Amino acid sequence: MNCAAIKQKLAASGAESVIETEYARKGFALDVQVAPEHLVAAVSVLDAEGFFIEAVTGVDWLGEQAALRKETEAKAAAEAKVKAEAAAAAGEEAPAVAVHAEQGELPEDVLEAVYDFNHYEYLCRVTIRTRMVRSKPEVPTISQIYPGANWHERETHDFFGIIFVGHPYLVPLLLPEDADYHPLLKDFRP
Amino acid sequence: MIDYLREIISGTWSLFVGLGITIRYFFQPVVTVQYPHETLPMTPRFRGHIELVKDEETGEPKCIVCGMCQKACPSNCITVNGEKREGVKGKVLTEYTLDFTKCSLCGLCVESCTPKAITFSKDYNLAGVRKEAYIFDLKKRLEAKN
Amino acid sequence: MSAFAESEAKETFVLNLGPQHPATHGVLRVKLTMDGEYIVEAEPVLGYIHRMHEKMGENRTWAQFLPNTGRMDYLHALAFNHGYVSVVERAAGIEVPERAEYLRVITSELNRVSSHLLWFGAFILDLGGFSPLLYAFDDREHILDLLESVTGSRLTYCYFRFGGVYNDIDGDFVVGARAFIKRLRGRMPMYHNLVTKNIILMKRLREVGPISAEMCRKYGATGPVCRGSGINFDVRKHEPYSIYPEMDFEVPVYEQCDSMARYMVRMDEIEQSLRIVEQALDKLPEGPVMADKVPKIIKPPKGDYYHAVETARGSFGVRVVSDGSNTPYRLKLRSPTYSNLSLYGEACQGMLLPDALALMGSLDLVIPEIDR
Amino acid sequence: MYVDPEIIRLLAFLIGVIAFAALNAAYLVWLERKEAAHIQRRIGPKEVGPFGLFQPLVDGIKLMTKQLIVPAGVDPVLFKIAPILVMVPAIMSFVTIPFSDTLVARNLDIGLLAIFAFASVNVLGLLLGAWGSRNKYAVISAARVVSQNVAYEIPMLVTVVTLVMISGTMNLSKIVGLQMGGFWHWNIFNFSASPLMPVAFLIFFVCMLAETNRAPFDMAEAESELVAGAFTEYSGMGFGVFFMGEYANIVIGASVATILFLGGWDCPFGLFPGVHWFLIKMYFLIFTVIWIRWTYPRTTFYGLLNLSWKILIPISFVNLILTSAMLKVF
Repeated sequence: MNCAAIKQKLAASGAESVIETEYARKGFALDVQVAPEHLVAAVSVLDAEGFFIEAVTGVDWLGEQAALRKETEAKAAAEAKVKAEAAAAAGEEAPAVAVHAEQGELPEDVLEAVYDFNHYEYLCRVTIRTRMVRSKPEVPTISQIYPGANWHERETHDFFGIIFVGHPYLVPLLLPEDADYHPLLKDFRP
Repeated sequence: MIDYLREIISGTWSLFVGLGITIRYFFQPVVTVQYPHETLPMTPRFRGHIELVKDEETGEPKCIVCGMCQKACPSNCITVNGEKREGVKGKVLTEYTLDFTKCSLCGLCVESCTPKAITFSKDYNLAGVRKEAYIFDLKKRLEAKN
Repeated sequence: MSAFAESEAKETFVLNLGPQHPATHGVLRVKLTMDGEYIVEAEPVLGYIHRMHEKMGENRTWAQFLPNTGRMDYLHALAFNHGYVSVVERAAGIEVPERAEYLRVITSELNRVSSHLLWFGAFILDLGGFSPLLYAFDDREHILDLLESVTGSRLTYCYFRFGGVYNDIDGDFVVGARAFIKRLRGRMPMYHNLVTKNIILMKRLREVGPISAEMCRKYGATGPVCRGSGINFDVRKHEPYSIYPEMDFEVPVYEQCDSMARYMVRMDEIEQSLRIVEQALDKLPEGPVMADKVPKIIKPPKGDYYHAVETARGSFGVRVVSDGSNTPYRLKLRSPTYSNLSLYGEACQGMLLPDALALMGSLDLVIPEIDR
Repeated sequence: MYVDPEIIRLLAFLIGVIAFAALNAAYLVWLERKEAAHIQRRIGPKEVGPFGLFQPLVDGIKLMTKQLIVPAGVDPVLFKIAPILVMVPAIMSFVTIPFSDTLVARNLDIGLLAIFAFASVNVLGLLLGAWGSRNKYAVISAARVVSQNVAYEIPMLVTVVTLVMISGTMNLSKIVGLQMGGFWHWNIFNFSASPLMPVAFLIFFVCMLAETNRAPFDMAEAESELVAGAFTEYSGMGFGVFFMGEYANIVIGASVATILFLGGWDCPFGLFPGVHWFLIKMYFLIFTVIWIRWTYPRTTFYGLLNLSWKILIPISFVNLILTSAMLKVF
């Protein structure tokens, strides 16, 4: 069994994308993007292959969409500028390409849950990412597959407010029992 | 039955071996140091709280008020202030305070200091009853030392 | 039998073990539901010294987080240093001079020995034997002196830097380290005679606290806990980092799955660590201990990076997400004991209180590292 | 007014015995600390007086001046009576112990029986104290104490019965009297009665450790499991009296072992028998008790019950049968 075979199995389980990364550069071998509804299937594949769970965590991508839009706008503006310059150089009237900002509502920013798995026998660290919108951060729990995920999910819930649907005991673990804040969210202000 | 007896005998023997070891140590000299009465030498790299270094020629602090230590400090416990004075190149140090209540003695400030104007002291017997006693005015300390 | 079982299941009571209890070595609380002295259910309650290191990391520059790493696992601080600097070096593409890597391995292996010695003493203390603790402290003190002469501190080291180490060693350290290796090798038979072969200890640890290999996998247990269950997993061999591939050492693995197996793994690891230190001292190359081209302000390129190291308690992994700025965007610290402790609730079901405490001791808990 | 000199003698002895017990308790703490320290290559108490010799006095003053806290929810009567119930029987036992052929308060014909009768009350004290504390750790500890003592009195008494058969008396002075004249007359080396006598001594010694709740059988107090076990809720002199009771029990255990097996006040070489030999042997045994405590880890209580029922009781019965057979034959 090697990483390539795992990659195929994961792709077959409904993962959105499975990228083989450069281990020496990144520190993990497979970068898997999964929709929340396919998470359990992907994790079951790893469980069947004998992987152990290393960690579950989250990343808050607040402001990512705005940054992305800015980037595309900058790109579009740059392109337009290049075109205009080319046209000017050719002595033509600049084409009336108005660089207008997309006025549409920004898509909502996402929270990302990151699962790290590793194998005791061979080197293949698999990182599974699943994204959910910030207003409804729900992913299914994997604690029925890996009991060890129980605490990791509780911790992630503490820090990010991600709700692991079906988790048996989703109360704060590291934070006080009555904590209703999620400190690792980027818009958290103490 | 044989195993039973063997276990009893080997078990009892292991207990006597243990007693032999402890009684040997009983008669060996002690290894502890009676701290307030005697002390061990400090290692030269001991990281105490920081101290200003004075320039041997002028007797003034070597500090050039670049503020690197202040920026390097993870817990923001250093405050450096200086002013321009006529006839002197660069800035002159007017204030150097270390809030030792926050300091974690990591030494990043000493490393970041290009003119090597701060160093670690060897003070470790620090005790006090008030928090304010640990907001050190290092400039004053240096002057007091002179 | 059945009538007895029925009547006994009813009367249970809750025993709060901790947050202040002699056996929990810090502020861990375990809520035990007990039936007499049998444990029906155990629920560890964490977070009494939670300091949110991950948030602190997001508010500091990459270099400013360095002192924090030594304050998570205060017993094997250098390995945590190592994990963090390695991941940042990997992210920023910093080459480390060979001598610096040797120094990192030497110091962090010595630190591993000191951690195991302290664990040994504390574990026997949990089992009620007091003197081995102080014998172990006697040896450990020598390591602390050695490491203090290099790093300047005795416990919460902050010695590694991006691109090298903070200070070079001197001749005295080499001589001292060799003398210490000789000394500890001479002391190990004493430990085994006094403790390992003691019939009382054997009776308390053999076949007590079984943790199966499957359970280790499901809970993500690493380090001596999984090696005591017959799993040959050591990050130093599994995904070699630093100069470990050049070192000749073995990974002790025991198949018995009981507390004794975990005890033996750690005792054997002391010897293996001494071997590594010895070889590294022999091969120690000359050269700088700090890379030349380390930028003052580190800005790793965008992306996320992972690096795992083997600490005295298992695999410590750091995941950093960089957005290209001078502070980490996200810093995830995967501490080994957190996973190791999470299996405690299942492992000690149906055990007697003294055995459950022996099991807890054999997991080698360091609470600040669990709570982070 | 006529006063029976016997009463004055008894009163003097009583005061002497109480002083002896208290002094012993105080200085055994000092000995324990000093011995533990040197085993661990430390110095131990050294600041108060030469070699820290006044440390027990200072400790005593500290304990006495501390407030006696009776926590809310405890049974006040049981809570207060328990330390006394541990201390008094220990002192009572001293009455019948012969320190030399003349130094004995009351030479009872059933002295041995009296000592074991008093020793059993000690358990009751611990049990009541633990129960009265209304503390979960203490209650677990109480259960352990009882099961431990039930298990250990059997091999101990069987061993003692063996000795009574050999001596033919329960009078402690007479038992010692039969062993006079050098160490080859002592019961521990009495191979003509039974070849297992040294083993019997070991059994008696182990049972004595268990009876007095000393390590490695200190399950009742197991500080890494039960915090302080039965004493968790006690403070000040309540705790102090418990402690004195414990040490007094150790002194009695060592004395009885000396009398039964090591020939009491007899000199090993048949020269100058007297109270000094008794004290030397007794303190050597106490030294060993402390030495053992600082060497071994603690057993679990099921390990202890296994040891008792599977090893000590069978061997002590074998010894009993062997002795009776040998007595019958020879």
